[in-house]
Order: sequence, then C-alpha cells, then structure tokens
Amino acid sequence: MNLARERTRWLIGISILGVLPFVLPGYWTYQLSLAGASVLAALGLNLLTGYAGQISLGHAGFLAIGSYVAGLLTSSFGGSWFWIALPLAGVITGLTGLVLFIPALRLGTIYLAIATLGFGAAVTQVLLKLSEVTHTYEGIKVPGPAIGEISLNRDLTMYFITAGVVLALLWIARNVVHAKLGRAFIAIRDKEIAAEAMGISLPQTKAYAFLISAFYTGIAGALHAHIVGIAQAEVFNLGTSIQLFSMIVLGGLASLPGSILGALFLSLLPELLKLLVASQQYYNVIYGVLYGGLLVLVIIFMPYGIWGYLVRTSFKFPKARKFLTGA
Amino acid sequence: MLRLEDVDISYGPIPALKEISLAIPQGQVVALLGPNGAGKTTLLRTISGILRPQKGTISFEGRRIERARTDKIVSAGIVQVPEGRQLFADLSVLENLRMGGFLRKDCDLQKDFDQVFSYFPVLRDRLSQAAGTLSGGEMQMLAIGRALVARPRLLLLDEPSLGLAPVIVQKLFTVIKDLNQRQGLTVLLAEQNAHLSLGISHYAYVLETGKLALSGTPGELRRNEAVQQLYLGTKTVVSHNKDRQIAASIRPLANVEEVRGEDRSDEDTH
Amino acid sequence: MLKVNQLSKHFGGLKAVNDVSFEVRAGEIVGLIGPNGAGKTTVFNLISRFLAPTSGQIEFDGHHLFKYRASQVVHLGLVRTFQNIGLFPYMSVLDNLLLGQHRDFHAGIFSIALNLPKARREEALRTDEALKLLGSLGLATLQSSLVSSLPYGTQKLIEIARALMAKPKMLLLDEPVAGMTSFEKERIRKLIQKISADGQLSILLIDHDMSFVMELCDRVIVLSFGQIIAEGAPEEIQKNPAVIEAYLGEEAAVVET
Amino acid sequence: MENLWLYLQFAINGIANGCLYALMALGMVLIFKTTDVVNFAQADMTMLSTFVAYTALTSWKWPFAGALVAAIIAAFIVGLIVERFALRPAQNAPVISLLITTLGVALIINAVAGGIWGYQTLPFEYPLKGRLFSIGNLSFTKHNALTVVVALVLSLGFFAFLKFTKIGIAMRATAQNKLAARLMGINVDRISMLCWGIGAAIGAVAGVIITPTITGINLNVMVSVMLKGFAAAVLGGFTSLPGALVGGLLIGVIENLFIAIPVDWVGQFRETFVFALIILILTVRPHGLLGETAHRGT
Repeated sequence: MNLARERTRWLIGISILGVLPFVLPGYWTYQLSLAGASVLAALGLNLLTGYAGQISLGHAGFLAIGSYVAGLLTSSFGGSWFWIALPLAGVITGLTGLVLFIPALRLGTIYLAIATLGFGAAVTQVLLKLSEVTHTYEGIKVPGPAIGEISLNRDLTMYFITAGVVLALLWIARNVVHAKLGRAFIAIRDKEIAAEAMGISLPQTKAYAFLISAFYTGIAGALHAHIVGIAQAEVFNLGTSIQLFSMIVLGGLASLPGSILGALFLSLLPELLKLLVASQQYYNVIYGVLYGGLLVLVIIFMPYGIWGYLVRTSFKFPKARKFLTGA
Repeated sequence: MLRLEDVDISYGPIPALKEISLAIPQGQVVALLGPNGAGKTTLLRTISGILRPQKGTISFEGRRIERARTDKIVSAGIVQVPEGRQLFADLSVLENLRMGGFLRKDCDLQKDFDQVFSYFPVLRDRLSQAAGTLSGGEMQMLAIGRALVARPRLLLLDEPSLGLAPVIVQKLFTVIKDLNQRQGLTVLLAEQNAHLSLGISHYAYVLETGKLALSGTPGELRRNEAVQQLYLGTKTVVSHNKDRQIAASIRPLANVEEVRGEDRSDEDTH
Repeated sequence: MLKVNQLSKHFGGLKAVNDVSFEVRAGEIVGLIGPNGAGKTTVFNLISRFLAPTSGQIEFDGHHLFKYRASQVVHLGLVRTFQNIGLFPYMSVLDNLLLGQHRDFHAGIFSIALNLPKARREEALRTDEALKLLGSLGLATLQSSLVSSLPYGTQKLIEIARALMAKPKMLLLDEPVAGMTSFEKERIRKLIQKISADGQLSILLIDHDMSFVMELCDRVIVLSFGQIIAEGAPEEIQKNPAVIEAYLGEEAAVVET
Repeated sequence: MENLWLYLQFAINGIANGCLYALMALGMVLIFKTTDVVNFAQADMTMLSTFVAYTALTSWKWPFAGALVAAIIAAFIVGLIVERFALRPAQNAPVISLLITTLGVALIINAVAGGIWGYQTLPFEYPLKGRLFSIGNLSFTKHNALTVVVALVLSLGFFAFLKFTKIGIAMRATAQNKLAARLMGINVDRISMLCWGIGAAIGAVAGVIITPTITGINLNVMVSVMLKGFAAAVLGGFTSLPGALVGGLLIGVIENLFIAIPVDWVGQFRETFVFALIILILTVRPHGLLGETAHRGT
C-alpha cells in the first residue's frame, strides 16, 4: 500500500464530495445522500458476505432497526439528539447483529440465507406491531439534525453528514480489512478448518463480522431516516436486502471500492433513467429489463464484479492499475 | 490408435503440460508414469475432452479429437476410469453400471453386466447397494466395470491403485492384463507405481512436472539409472521389494478368478 | 513432548484408529507411515483436535489436549500442515504468513479500526519477521503473489513457512513432499533438517516417500489398519517382516516366504 | 372439542397449501442439485406461466386442463431459455453471484409481464368449487382434494422418472458427480437445461393451482409462495427431493395451525414464528431434516 498514492485518492474523493452539492441541483444532493446511506449498508454487507463469507438476505432488518432507533430518539427528544442517536443506532443495531451470529455458527450458506431472510421478515413484523402500539402507522416523523435550538438546512446538512460518515467508516473498513481481522475474515471464508488450525476462533471472528456489518447498516438506516424525514418499517423489505446483495455482487465481492461503485450505480440508476424516460408505464418495463439485464450481463462478462473487471483490465495499463489498487 | 502431438495445456497462467507427444498403438498397454502432480491426470482429462489444449493435436484412429465434446469422444470409444473412482455415490451399483452404457444405442446391457460380474463377482452381490457404501477396492472395481459397460476400445485408467491394499491392486492389475490380452483392449495406464505398471505394459512414458522426460520399453526403463533413482525408489528396501514381487506375480488369469474387496474404505483421502 | 495414550477413533463400525500409543520426544523427528487408509491422517486430526476421539488421551507439553479446541491448540505451540495444502488461495503469500502469527497480534478492535500506532507497529513488526523468513527461504520476491498462482511445490514450502511463523514447539506435517519433484523434495528435506537442527523443535510427519522418511526421521512408527505394527529406527523398520507384510498384503507375503 | 375440529380443519388446509410449497421446493431443489444455483427467479417464472394459463382461460377460452398444459409448456421453455442464455454463459462466476443472475432474470420477467398484463390483480376463474365431502365439521373442498392429488401424482411420477428412466438416472448422476457424468458420455449441459425446464414446469403446476386460492393473479403473487417453498427446501435439507416434500407439508401445516390459534398477535406474527421454528430446527439439524450430514475432514 503506497501511502502517498492512497492519500491522493482520498483527497480526490473528498474534494469531489465537497464540491458536488454546490454544482448539482438540490434534488440531486438529496439523491446523493440516499446513495451515500446505501454505500454504507453495502460496505457493511460486503464486510460480512464478501470478506467473511457469511451470506445475509436480511440486512433490510438492520436498516429498519437503525432507522427506528434514531427516529424514535430524535422524534421524542428533538433534532439536537441526532448526534447521540446516530452512533447509538449503530451500536444497538450492531448488538442485534449478534442474534444472527448464533445460527451462523452452525449453518452453511443456504441455511444461513434462509435464517437471515427470516430475520428480516421478523424485524418488519415486529416494527409494524410497534407502529400499531405507538400509533405511527404512517411512520415516525423524524426531525432533521439540530445544534441546540438551531435546526439546520436538512438536505445540505444531511449531505455533508452522510459524506463525512461514509468517509470515516470507509477508512475504518479499510483498516479492518488490511489488518488481522480482515485476514481472519478471508481465512474463515475460504477454509474454516485451516483457519482454526492457525488459531483463529470461528465464533469470535463471525461475531465480529456480524457486529461490524450490522453496525454499518444500522448507521445507514439512521442516516436514511434523517435524510427522508420518516422512519417506516415497510420501506425496508426483502427487496431492499436483495438490492443490497446485488450491489456488492455487481460492484465486486470482497472489495471496498466495489461496494461503493455497486451501491452508487444501483441507487442512482432509477433516477438517471427517469431523466430519459418520461412515460410511467414504459419506465417500469424499461427499468426492470435494464436492471435485470445488467445483473445477468455483468455476471456473464464480469464474474468478479465491476471492480474486479476494472482491476483485471488495468493489468494492461500499469499506471492506471497503480492508481486503482494502490499497489 | 491414439496420437498426441505437441500438446500444451495450462490452468490459467500456470502451464500444466508442455510439448507432449506420444502414441498408443492398438492392442497395447501403455503406461504413463510420474509422481503426483506431474500432470498425468491433466493429460488424461485432456484426451477425454474435459480440458482443452492450448496447442497441439490429438487424433484417435486418424480423426482429430482435441476440440471434440466429451460425449463424442466417449462414443468414439475412449472411456476413462478417473482418478479417485468418481462414482455416483448415492446411486446403486446397478445404476452406476447403467450409466456406463448411457450412450449405448442398444438397450441390451445385460451381457455387458455379466462380463463385468465375471471379472468382479462381488459386485453382483452389491447390485442394489449405494456405490458410496462400498469398500475402496469394490469402488475401484465398479469404476472399471462402469467404464467397461461403455464398450471402450481405448481404456484410460487414472491411478487405479490409489489407496488400495496391495492384494487388491494385484488383482485389479491382473484383470487389466487379461482385458488386454484376451479382449484386445488398448489401455493407457497412468500410475505412480512404476514397478507394477511396468509389469503389465508394453511401453511406458515418464512424465515429470508437465514434460515427458523419458520413454521406452519396460526393460529399458528398468535399466535406466535415472528412472531407478527417481521413480522406482531403489534406494529403499521396502517399496522396491513390494512392487517387484507384486509385478512378478501378475500373470494372465488361467480362469477368471474372483476378485473380492477385503480392504477398508480409506478415511485418509476424504 | 507429545504423549499419545491408548487413542481410538471409530467411525461407525470402522476402527480407523485402534488403541494407539506412542511418544514424540523433544527435538525428535518421527515419521508416521503406513498404507493408505491405515489411519495416519485420522491420528493427525485427533491430535490437532479436528476430530473427537472415541477413547484415549493425548498429552502435549504437559497439557491435556482434549481440554482445548482446535483453534487453541496452536497457542500451546502445536502447529500442523495439511495434506492438500491449507493455504488461503486468494491471499498473498505475505498475508498467509501473517496468519501463521495470528495469535501474536494483540491489538484490539478499536486500535485496528482507527489504525492506532499500536496496531500499526504490530503489523509492521510481524511483516518484517515474515519477510525475513521468506528471504531466508529464497522466496522474498513472491511476497505479494497470490498463493493460487504458485506451483504446488512452492505452496507446500510456504505452508511450512507459515507454520514456522507460529513459533511452534512441535510441527505436524501431513505429506510434506507428496507430489513433488526430487528437487523440491530435497529442498523440503533441507529445510526440515535446518529448522530442527538446534533440537528445539519436534516434528511428526506423514509421508509415502520412503527414502524421504527414512533419511530424515530419527524414529519411524508404522500404522496398519488403525494399529501400530512397528516402531523403531529407520533401518530396523525397513527390515521388519510385519512392515513388509503390511505393505505387501497377505498373499504377497506368502509369496515371499 | 369445537377447537379440535377447527385445528383439524386448518391442518387439512395446511396439507393442501403444503403440497404447493412442496412442489415449489421440488423445482428449486432439482435445479440446485444439478446446477448449484438457488433459483430466486422461481417466483417470477411461475408467475409468468400462470399468466399464460390465465390468458388461455380468459382470452382463448381454453378449458382448465388445457390452460394448465399451456402453462407447463410455457414454463418448460422459459426454463430452457434461462439456463441456456443467462446461467450457462456465467458458468465461471462464483456460485454466490449466480444467485444475482437469477434475480436479474426475475426482474426481467417481472418487467415484461408487467408490460403485457399490467399491474392490477386479475381474477382467476376456477372450475372446481365447493366441497367434495364432509366428515362431521370437517369439510374437504374439491380444491384441496385436487391439490393433494396433483401434488401426489406429480411427485410420484417425477420420482419414478428419476428412478427408472435412463435420462432420470442421468439427471441424478449429473447432480452427484459432473466429471464422472461427462466421462460416461452424458451431455451435462443438456441435462442442466432439462432440469431447469422441469423445475420451472413443476413450479408452474403449483402456480396454476394455488393462484385461485389467493383470489387472483398479479406480478408479485408468487413471491411469498416461493419463499415458503425455499424455506421448505432448506428445512428438508436442500439437496433432498423427499426432504422438499416433507418440508413443504410441515410448513403448510404449521403455518395454518398458527392461523387457527385464536389469539390476535399469534396470527399477526405467523411468519415470524414459522421462520423462528425453521431456524430452531436448523440449529439442531444444521443440514435440514433429510439433508446429508457433512463430514468434517481435511
């Protein structure tokens, strides 16, 4: 890892993120914030599935928990609680992630898929019941973040908060992946038995994987609630989980840049398409065929995702490769 | 009958075989010797069309087959008994044998089954048993039997002795020799076990790390000092004696005698 | 160092390991040989705790092994390699070596996540050690290669190097030279002789290559059908009629007499 | 006593539902066994073929049996196409990515079906109405009877096909050992394609029979049926065809019994309970009820 080159990449990323909201119309700032939340969730899922090899079709459940925790706190105590609610949502969701780690100790991939899928469905049902109790059928109204009594411009503030959180958590993910924990993740993914023979504890490593992954996704859920201004159980369903899963496969399993690419691409695709296709009826058909077709074609022509493809192709262009991989 | 010319194969960036040229005349047993990882399995899989050579030609009875699909190669008469038996573990012995005749147009497989049972009577008692529950020796017998049902003209055998007790190996080799001498079956035998293979072959090639290092008649190879050192392990008393004795005791069967598996399934290789 | 006492492992009706007792003393190289299916790998799996025994005890360096889980055995200084290579194919050689030292990383999750000096220092220190070891094996240029892109023989060598990274008191080597060229075998033999030269490291190894085993080992144990049929110095083993019989099978033994 | 009858009645309905889940599961297990792909497009493939049956019934005025056959044929062809053009070209991709391929296929089918049939729920007319016979308070509807008979005949026929025909044995052989299958001259690609066709066709039967019970057909009607089929398959062991049947019946019955319990929140949390139960069973038996136990080796 060449430090200077890595620093350049971070600087480029930060400056693009800093400039974007001032050149783009407000609607796109809002969409980019949402995409940022997706990036976080995708990072979390990729750490779990791509690196540690534990499949999850229930990550929507973590998004929902994160958004409810943050939403309930700020709607009850006011927008100035946002700064506490956000990390708290991550921590609480992280701890619920440990619920899933218990079956993960015993179950193989497909069995874990059904267990996580059930978890996602259960969270939705429980939250719906909770809405019934709290009489918030149409969802919890979530205030924007505030400092003391001063409330801030929602779209712009949330954009910068999201960007900052994404950068911070991306940096943490990078540290985790390049250190002993990241190596242990890959080790248990590829050869559990050899990993154990190296002294890696399966329970501990899997617990960390679920904890970290759920933490990221919980933060993403909390951000989502504050960007949109509402926390609603039905928003995060099986479709969401599957879309997250598509993001990391499309972008590239076990790759941080891949998670970002996949998440940005799939969350912005419908918006971009709306610019091109006016008719609602055609839109649905075109969007479905395009989205589905892309998934099929990417797997055929880029079996290791977009990022994997870029890296492989860049072997022909050494300079580009150095920039991409930092190696 | 089978001719390979200048064949190169690689797995991704790693070359597995380089410039392989060899010929297998009709009616002969040709041995392909070499240690584990030398490329024997790769070569056999290439002949069977499972792997595609990057370069070179393979022809069977004058027809080029290096780009042919495996089922075409099987129907042309090249049948392989793969390394590690590769039985259909949950299928019964009978179903495994039936799959050997998958490409046979005539549906009368009974005669072929009977021939298999005459070599390996133990299989007859196990007909409805799942193949995965057989002992190691019985599995190898079934693997050979299954291939025989396809009525091969060239039989490719990949490490038939792997993991089997010497007694069983000796009997299997006796059957192979018999198939060759009585039925005129052409055989390509890939083996680590040089003494044994030289005992039943007409000609042998020695493969080392993807290249053909030597070839010759069994007599020539036995006399070759490099071969003695590298592959026959003449330095060691045990393996030398063992294999030479077994090799010496292989003669064509007077009457097809029973071959029964008494060994245990090997827990070492799962 | 290692005391195996009346160890048995039955799979259903199959007695894969049957009442096996032996000892490996400190600094000794012991070979475990026997025909395929004799139970050698099962013995390894029992010692490294991947299988639970039917009965018996194993003592290592004064510890009762059955009190430890597979992932804890390495903490006691007992490290194994695998028959079909236990390296992680999609990691670099360096990362694989670092995994060998997994237990020596003490930085907590927070210092890793925030890349605090403690975590960084540790990472740098271990990387240094790994590079030194690679250098001494003449493999320094391979540090960032993916394991899956390397030839078989080199992978085997790297697997032993990884085991050494754990600073073991005892190594269990499962077929370290299977499938190698004579040149590669020689390289492994020299490496094993070198690492055991100071008498600090005990080694128990399985292999089918008799010349390799006989040349290297102080003592050889022969397993057949789950039981020990002979034990002794290589020269004794080579002459032992029971061993010859086990390798030849009954009928061939009759031929011999 | 009253309650007991109620529970029995729900159990009977549960068996009928369970048969349909079992058929869905059977299709998915067959595809998984031979091609290692968890087919998440099963719901949309089934939906598509059910729409074909709908069109045959309403627009072309075909009899019910004819519509069923049309649906089966449509499903079979869709299965072949999906295998040939979406999955076979992606053979080199990691297995986990192939899950995404099937999701892509699902999205395409869903979008196309939406374009053709629209986004409303359409009424699905059904010839078999009313009850067949009653015992005490228990009523056996014609629909339940048909469901059970069809599921029984179909699965027995399918098992016989796998057991006794050369192609059937070749399918099982391919599922177990692709290398050996190829070496015996079996064209593994063709077998995979066939399995996709048959898997889809079995799903289509379930679709056409179950749709009337859900009052109508729309784009997403099959998703929950597929998920329960998937759960059933997993519960049964995912590599075991009889396991799929057992799993399907079990989920059908349990789910209906939860409806029968006269406590509000039990019914509301039905799916949660069903999943919790599945997870519990899997924790005790990690490879499902009839799945193979994995050997822990080196």
